[in-house]
Amino acid sequence: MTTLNYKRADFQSDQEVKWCPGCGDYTILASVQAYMAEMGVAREDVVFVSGIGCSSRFPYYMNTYGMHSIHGRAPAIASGVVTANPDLSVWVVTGDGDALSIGGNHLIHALRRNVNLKILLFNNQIYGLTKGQYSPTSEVGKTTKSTPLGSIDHPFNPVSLALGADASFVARTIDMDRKHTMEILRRAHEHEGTALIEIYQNCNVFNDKAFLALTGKDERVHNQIRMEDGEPIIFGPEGEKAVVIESGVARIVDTASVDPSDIHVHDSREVNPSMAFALSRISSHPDGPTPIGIFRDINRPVYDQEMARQIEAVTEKRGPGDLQTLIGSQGTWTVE
Amino acid sequence: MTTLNYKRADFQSDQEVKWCPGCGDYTILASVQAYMAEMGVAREDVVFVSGIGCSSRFPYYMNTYGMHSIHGRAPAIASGVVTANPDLSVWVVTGDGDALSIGGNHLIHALRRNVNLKILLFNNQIYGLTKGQYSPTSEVGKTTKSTPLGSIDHPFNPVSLALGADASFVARTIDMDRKHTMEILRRAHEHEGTALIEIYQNCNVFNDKAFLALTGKDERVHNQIRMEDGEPIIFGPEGEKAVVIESGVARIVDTASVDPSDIHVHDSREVNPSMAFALSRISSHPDGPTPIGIFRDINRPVYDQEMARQIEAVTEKRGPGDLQTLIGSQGTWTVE
Amino acid sequence: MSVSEKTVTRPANETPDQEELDKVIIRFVGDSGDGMQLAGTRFTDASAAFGNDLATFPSFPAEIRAPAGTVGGVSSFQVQIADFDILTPGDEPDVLVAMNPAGLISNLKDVRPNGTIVVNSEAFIERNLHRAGYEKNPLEDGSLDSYRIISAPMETLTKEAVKESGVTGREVLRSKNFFALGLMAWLFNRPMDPTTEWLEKKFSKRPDVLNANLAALKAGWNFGLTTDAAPTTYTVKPAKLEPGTYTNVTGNTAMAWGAIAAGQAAKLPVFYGTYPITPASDILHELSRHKNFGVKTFQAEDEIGGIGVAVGAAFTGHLSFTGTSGPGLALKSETISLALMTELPLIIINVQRGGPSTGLPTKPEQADLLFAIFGRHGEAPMPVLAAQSPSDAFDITIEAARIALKYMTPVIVLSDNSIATGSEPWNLPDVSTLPDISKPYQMGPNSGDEYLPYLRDPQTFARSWAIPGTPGLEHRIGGLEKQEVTGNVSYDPGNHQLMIDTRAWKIANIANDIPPVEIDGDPKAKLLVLGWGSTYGVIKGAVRRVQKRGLPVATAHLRHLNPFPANLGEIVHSYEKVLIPEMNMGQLRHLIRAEYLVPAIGYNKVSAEPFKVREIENRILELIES
Amino acid sequence: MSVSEKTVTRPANETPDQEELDKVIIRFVGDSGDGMQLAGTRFTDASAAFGNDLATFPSFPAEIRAPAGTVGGVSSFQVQIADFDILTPGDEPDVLVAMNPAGLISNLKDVRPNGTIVVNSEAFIERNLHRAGYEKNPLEDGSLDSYRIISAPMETLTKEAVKESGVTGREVLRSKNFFALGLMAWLFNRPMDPTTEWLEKKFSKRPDVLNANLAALKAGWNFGLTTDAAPTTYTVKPAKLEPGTYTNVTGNTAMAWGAIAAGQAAKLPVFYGTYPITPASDILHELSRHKNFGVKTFQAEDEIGGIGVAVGAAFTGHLSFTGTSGPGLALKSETISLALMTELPLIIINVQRGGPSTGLPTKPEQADLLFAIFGRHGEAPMPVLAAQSPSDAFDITIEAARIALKYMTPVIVLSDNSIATGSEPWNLPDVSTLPDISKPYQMGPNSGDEYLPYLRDPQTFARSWAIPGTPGLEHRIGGLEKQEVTGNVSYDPGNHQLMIDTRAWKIANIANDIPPVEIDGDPKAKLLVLGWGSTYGVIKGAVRRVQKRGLPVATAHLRHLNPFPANLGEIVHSYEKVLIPEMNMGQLRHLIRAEYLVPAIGYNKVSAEPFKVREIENRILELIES
Ligand SMILES: Cc1ncc(C[n+]2csc(CCOP(=O)(O)OP(=O)(O)O)c2C)c(N)n1
Ligand SMILES: Cc1ncc(C[n+]2csc(CCOP(=O)(O)OP(=O)(O)O)c2C)c(N)n1
Ligand code: SF4
Ligand code: SF4
Ligand SMILES: [Mg+2]
Ligand SMILES: [Mg+2]
Repeated sequence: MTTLNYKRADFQSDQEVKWCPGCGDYTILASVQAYMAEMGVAREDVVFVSGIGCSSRFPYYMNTYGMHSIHGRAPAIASGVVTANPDLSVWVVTGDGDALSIGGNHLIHALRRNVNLKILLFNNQIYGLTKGQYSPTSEVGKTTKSTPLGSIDHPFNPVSLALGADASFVARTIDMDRKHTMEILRRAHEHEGTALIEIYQNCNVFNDKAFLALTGKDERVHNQIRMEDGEPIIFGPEGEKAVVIESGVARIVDTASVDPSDIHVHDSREVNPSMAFALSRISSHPDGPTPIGIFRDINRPVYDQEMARQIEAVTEKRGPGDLQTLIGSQGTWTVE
Repeated sequence: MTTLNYKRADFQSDQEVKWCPGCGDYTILASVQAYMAEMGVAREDVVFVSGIGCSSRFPYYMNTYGMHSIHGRAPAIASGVVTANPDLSVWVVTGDGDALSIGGNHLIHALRRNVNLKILLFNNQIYGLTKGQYSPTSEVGKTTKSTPLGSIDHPFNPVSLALGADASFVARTIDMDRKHTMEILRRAHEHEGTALIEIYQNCNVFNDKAFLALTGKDERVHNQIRMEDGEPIIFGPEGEKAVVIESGVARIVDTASVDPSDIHVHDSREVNPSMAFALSRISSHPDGPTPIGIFRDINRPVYDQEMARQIEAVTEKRGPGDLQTLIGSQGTWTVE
Repeated sequence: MSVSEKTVTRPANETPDQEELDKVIIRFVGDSGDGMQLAGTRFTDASAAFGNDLATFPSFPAEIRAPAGTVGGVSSFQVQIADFDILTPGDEPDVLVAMNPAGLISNLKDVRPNGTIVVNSEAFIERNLHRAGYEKNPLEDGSLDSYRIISAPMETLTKEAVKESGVTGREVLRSKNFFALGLMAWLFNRPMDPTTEWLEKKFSKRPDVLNANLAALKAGWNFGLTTDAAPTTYTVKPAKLEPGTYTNVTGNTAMAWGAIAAGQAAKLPVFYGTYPITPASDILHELSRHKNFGVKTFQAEDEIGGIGVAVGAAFTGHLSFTGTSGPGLALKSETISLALMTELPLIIINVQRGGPSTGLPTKPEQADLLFAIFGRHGEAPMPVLAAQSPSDAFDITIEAARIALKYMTPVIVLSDNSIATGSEPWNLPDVSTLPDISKPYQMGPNSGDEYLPYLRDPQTFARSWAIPGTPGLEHRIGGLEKQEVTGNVSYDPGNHQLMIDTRAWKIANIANDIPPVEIDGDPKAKLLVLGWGSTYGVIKGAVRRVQKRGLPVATAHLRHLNPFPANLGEIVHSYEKVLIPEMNMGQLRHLIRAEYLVPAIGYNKVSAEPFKVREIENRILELIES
Repeated sequence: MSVSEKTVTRPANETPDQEELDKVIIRFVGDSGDGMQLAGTRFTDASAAFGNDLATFPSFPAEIRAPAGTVGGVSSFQVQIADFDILTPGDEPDVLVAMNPAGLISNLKDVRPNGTIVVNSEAFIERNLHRAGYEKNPLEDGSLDSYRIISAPMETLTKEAVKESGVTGREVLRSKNFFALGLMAWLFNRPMDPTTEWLEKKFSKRPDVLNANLAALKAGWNFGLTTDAAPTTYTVKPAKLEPGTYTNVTGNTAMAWGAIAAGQAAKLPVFYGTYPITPASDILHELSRHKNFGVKTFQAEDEIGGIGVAVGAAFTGHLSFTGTSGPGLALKSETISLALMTELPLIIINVQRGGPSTGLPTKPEQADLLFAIFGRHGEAPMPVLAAQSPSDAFDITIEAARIALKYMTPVIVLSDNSIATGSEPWNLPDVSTLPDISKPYQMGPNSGDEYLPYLRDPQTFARSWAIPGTPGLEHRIGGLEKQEVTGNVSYDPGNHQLMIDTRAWKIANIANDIPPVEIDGDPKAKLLVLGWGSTYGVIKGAVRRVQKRGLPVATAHLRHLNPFPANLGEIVHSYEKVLIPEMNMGQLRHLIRAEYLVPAIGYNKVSAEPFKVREIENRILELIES
């Protein structure tokens, strides 16, 4: 590969960006384009696949290969892309409805197989494109167009769900925090296998301020629990809160009330997902202290690579297939 | 309700049971029929809904209401049944392919919503009805008709997946153990909300002895980790093995090597699912020590009941709807 | 200024007075954020309250909010009001209200020659002109000379007007649409009360916004009055409609109400299982507001789940519906087939939109007809009905429920985006006269002391409906081929043929239980124009115009597409020519050709826009003359 | 005993010698566990090796293993062998090999008058008779008097024979089928070598099982020889087939090989994304065995995932397939539409089975034709092809790939259960003569220095195929309506109509690029029998019989169902009558009527069984005579 000398603009397509003014999607787009310039992958080797939703418009704005597919199917289509060519850098952009409602099955199967996909889940806790119905991440009691009396559906915790599906990489970030987003994108890219990144994204038209606890000037220092590998998990303006894990359950405590050595030291590389799962349960809704960062990042065999390897191995063993031999392989007779 | 005086035979339909001789499904059928006789629900209030697969033939053999539906859709259809009539006792019978492959999405959404369904997942780690392809619970490397070189798909751990989806009740039992099966059925019935029971089921034709470690005369005492509420988790012929949970991770240790108070005392009623999740990770494949019993059994609002309650509340508030008023509600004018 | 067919010759600068028109077509256009849908709806409701007949056609972009000022972001609302019974929102606007250059440039081509254009002059600034694609300012370069222009600095005037209301910042200019509405109300002598009342109700909790909107509305009216904006104002008298109480209703709302009404007519609780999709979502929204009718709405994880829960509810004795649009119908196909095999009553609503694939989600099209009829594997015939107008969506839904229950079958009902979002005045029925469409549950054995789930009614071939909870009738159904009578699984070859024939006969026989097609016009005319669905209004309008000229044309419109009404064959054979206009490439025509071997002629348009009356009129004339 | 058309009159008890037959139909029946498919396949392969022409029809229950001894659990395998070019597995067996009473009772009705019945006498015990539904033992009550019975205590004799082999317990009786096979080999003078060789290869790692089977095989032969089981044995001479190297192939295998061959012909890697479903799963099984051809198989989570990964692979430059059966096709509908809109090459294989819903999963039917053609929302035309025989499944797959690539479109290929699991001898092609069907990827800009994804080839209207990894051609596609040339999203009305027309034209134009329909028979005959799919053999057989009588009938068979070959209209108009036999309720007939306004006559059978030659022959005679 020649040295790649990209600028962010190299990843901007010629299409006008069509989200509502103020939408969190703009910031994420900027972060992704900026990261792509740094990623070190040739633009032609990058593919963005999306489903349907506001967020799923994303590929149109990336000057890479891309497909704006159909609702919920992006993880499957993208699995086909990267299985066909494991050298590509394949990214999925999806929404909370697209990924977790109609596309839930493809998502959990991609995670389990560990196909080399980077999945950006724009979670705005609402259906944007269809103008404001509740989604599988909307809180119970939410009043929306389809739930005028309040929703009775218990929401998913996307991180827990992904860990339950044995995801090898799961992280969470916030649209407004471009630096953190780019850092997570980098780690996801470096990870081999499926990476799920939940991005809290503000839909200012249908679900404004859903993430205020994490983005508000005053609120965020109280509620963002930053997880950094090798660091004890401490948060709050003066670090006055900490996370401990006791008999399997993660809890928030006053830092002062515990022995510093009891504070949980984060390790996203831990192979057993139980710790990551426990951390994911600290918050099932981002209206209070909520972990941000990488929950899990472990290595296990990658589906598309395994498939290529299997083909290579058997071809080495048996030699490349010969079609004439194949069609005669079940026994033949000759008529003269 | 009048006193119900059922015998097992009352739950046997007039249809000839058509599984392969020796199939684990027979035993499960017997356990379920026996439990139904004890359950204390009138037969006409019981509904069995299944998808497609060997296991999904189940409803034909139950002398209750039933639907043998289509592949993967039983959780959705059953959700409709019980939402329409929350007084029914609705059971889903499904296989590892039916529930976790094609039906994965309906399953996780039923679990999240906590619809009042009792889901019996017959996990034989294979596609039986279609004659032996690997399933989402088959082990990596498995040679089947569709994976002659061995499967490269990492399997689901169904219990972890269910916990990731916020299931309120998750248990595991074994086809051959009728007593345990019936006990779990009882607990599932008593539970309000979705109950997922994974039943290890031997397919003696396409995947014989997959659960030998748990069912073999010699093997089972070594490998069955029985979880009982309020009891420390100890197993092995002489109780020489125990389970501890350390910084979030459950591990098997020699009983003698730990302080008895460090041995994990099981509590399926713990609201935070992290402990249950940790236990589910002790074994992701039943070829060694594997937890059996109830992982989680907690209360949270039940979808179908909430729906009924919402209707009741609004009807109380606004009075029963009047159609003539409704169609005139957007403003009218009169032509004479 | 020219509205309707009349031409006004009165010189300018005289004190405006009122002229009477028989009809007028007005189109409001602007950015998605400009509130044009609202202005249009309010104008419509005021006209409805005034007693006009009317029809509307809203149109908006697929994006939530495309970039301001671009053609892609233009939202429009067209309404025709008349003093007689009209059928369509009209072909060419007499008046175009354009809030910005993008709205003007993209809509000008539709305006009738010498029409009126009302503009917000302050939007015609460099940046907006550029975004819209204008090189020069059309208000200044003479390119609009053949139109009558009413130009108002709406932003300044709105700002001024709302100063006292209490709104600030961005909210100030939000009232601009009410300024435009006020101006139009003046021009057409609309009553102000309905709008004022609506505003008072809507913004009872936001007095500042209420006051701002009222002030802007007033200012618009006053601007017309004080600036002599036009030489004359117009009135369109109330229409001589059938006596009755009317409301203005969209197809989606009418369908939701139809479902509720069907539940009452069947004495059954209503269940609606669905997944949101444009343009069907509003049916869900409307139904979920009426839980006090005992309606259960279930927003499922996807369309398959949506129909899955609906099948479960149907099995459990509910009057069960599922609703979607094209891509969702595709996903439901397999489960529809299950409902068919298990012979459960289920109504599948499909609000058609532009296809294929994601297509044009907010545009009308009639291209799912063959899919509705043939869109299942195996021999799987099913009734298919189609609404012909917004208010007919109410009736057709009840009719679908009647058939579903009486024949124990899933039924597909087709609507489309223009019915779903368009509106028309609806003469409200007296609901106490709704037909009884109930299908009693089976309560006991139907053969000695046995219950046989597939024993059929000898007339209708319908099976009985025994629901869970009924003692003694426990039974199992499923998707494998069923043995006749018992419903057990059967692999017997003869039984399969019997069941295939039975299911086919059951559906075909419905032809004898639906109204015959009615012909509007001379049964001996040369040409029959045959239609279905939302083209009803344009076809009827075109045929009327041609009939007025005394030319030999008749029309018939199908609401039952499968089976066809029993007399249809006779009818299509009795005309020299049959013309079938459709917003697809000839789907009904295909069916008519296959069924009756009649060389029907197609007139097809799949351009994301409904037909214009004139287009069909011209085609009719061509065919009559040739 | 009577086999073929000849009658044998030689008295019993004479030393048997050989009689020559031109053809014979044999059906093996028994419990699912009795190994009848294996016995049938071995008999077939030995006959193939011997040089007969042949055709097979396996049939098995939907249950993995229904309860032993019941009619529901009967598995059967029918083979016709002949010394001339035959086309079908035959109507009525000359010989029925029945391993148990259930097999006998359910198959006897098909056996030709005076046919031969070979039974395992030891299976005719009380319990089995009862399970099968016999009141008395048919071997004893005289009810079989009109047949020639060959009765052998197969269990005792098998046990005896395998004593030395080393197998024990349950495995002992497993060799019973080889006893039956040996007996049939004796009766029909089949060569033993092919079977012996097959066994040696198959059981190289289980010498005990190998020996047991060899011993049982031998014992069967010897039983015939030593007990004088029949007065004569028979030979069916090698057929005078086209010279060449032959193999016996099932449709599923041929289709898998066809996919591999298409990959080579297109110089592209092959991708198969699917989800198991009867009767299509064997295509997956076969393809997954040949990864050394670079074939990627992906067993997805469901059918939507299966086609999803295939669409992804097509975008990435693979020759991409997805395969399924009816219910799976229903689930794929939405994604097929995406492939159509993105104009990607993709081959969708649909192996039809009995419907609707789960239907009869192991039975043949042709009822998905209209679904294949119309089964998508919106105007979504697509090529539809159909294999006409097991070996044609190879060719049709390559043809589908050719069309998919050349026209950049998804293509549906229909097969059905009888093609998929049935077999016939196949004259192996020289693969070096396969056509070049390659579609080169786009490697650089196609308009100045720009790449325009929807710029079309002026001849085919196909767009170009630029795959990820190609520098400078980065572009985005999707399911929203595309702007012509650029492929950008477009909501423009005129553009939508243009794209609808373009997509329709692209597909319609393929009519000029496919072989014209060929007529077998007199172009001036009174009656044309028109068919498609797996009825090829029976129709041809029936027409030949009628032609032999000198009656005016011709036949044509369609492999291209959409678009139809260009000359089809002319052809169907040139006959007085057109008869269309189909294993559905008249789906091709519907299309022919709609397209050509020809009053084609249907002959329809949807009874989970293929047509018999005789049935079609009779219908032809009726129509010629009337
Ligand atoms: C098969 C199908 N069903 C439904 C829809 C309608 N639809 C489009 S996007 C969407 C949900 C969007 O929500 P989300 O995925 O959260 O994306 P957002 O718009 O919030 O970014 C729905 C229901 C569709 N396009 N296709
Ligand atoms: C839509 C659809 N796809 C595929 C199939 C074929 N099919 C039937 S059962 C089955 C899997 C069965 O496996 P599992 O659910 O594990 O049940 P088991 O037979 O092992 O009890 C499949 C793939 C089908 N019937 N319908
Ligand atoms: S609706 Fe919400 S998510 Fe969609 S573009 Fe607008 S602000 Fe963004
Ligand atoms: S195939 Fe396996 S799961 Fe199915 S009936 Fe037979 S033994 Fe049971
Ligand atoms: Mg969202
Ligand atoms: Mg299974």
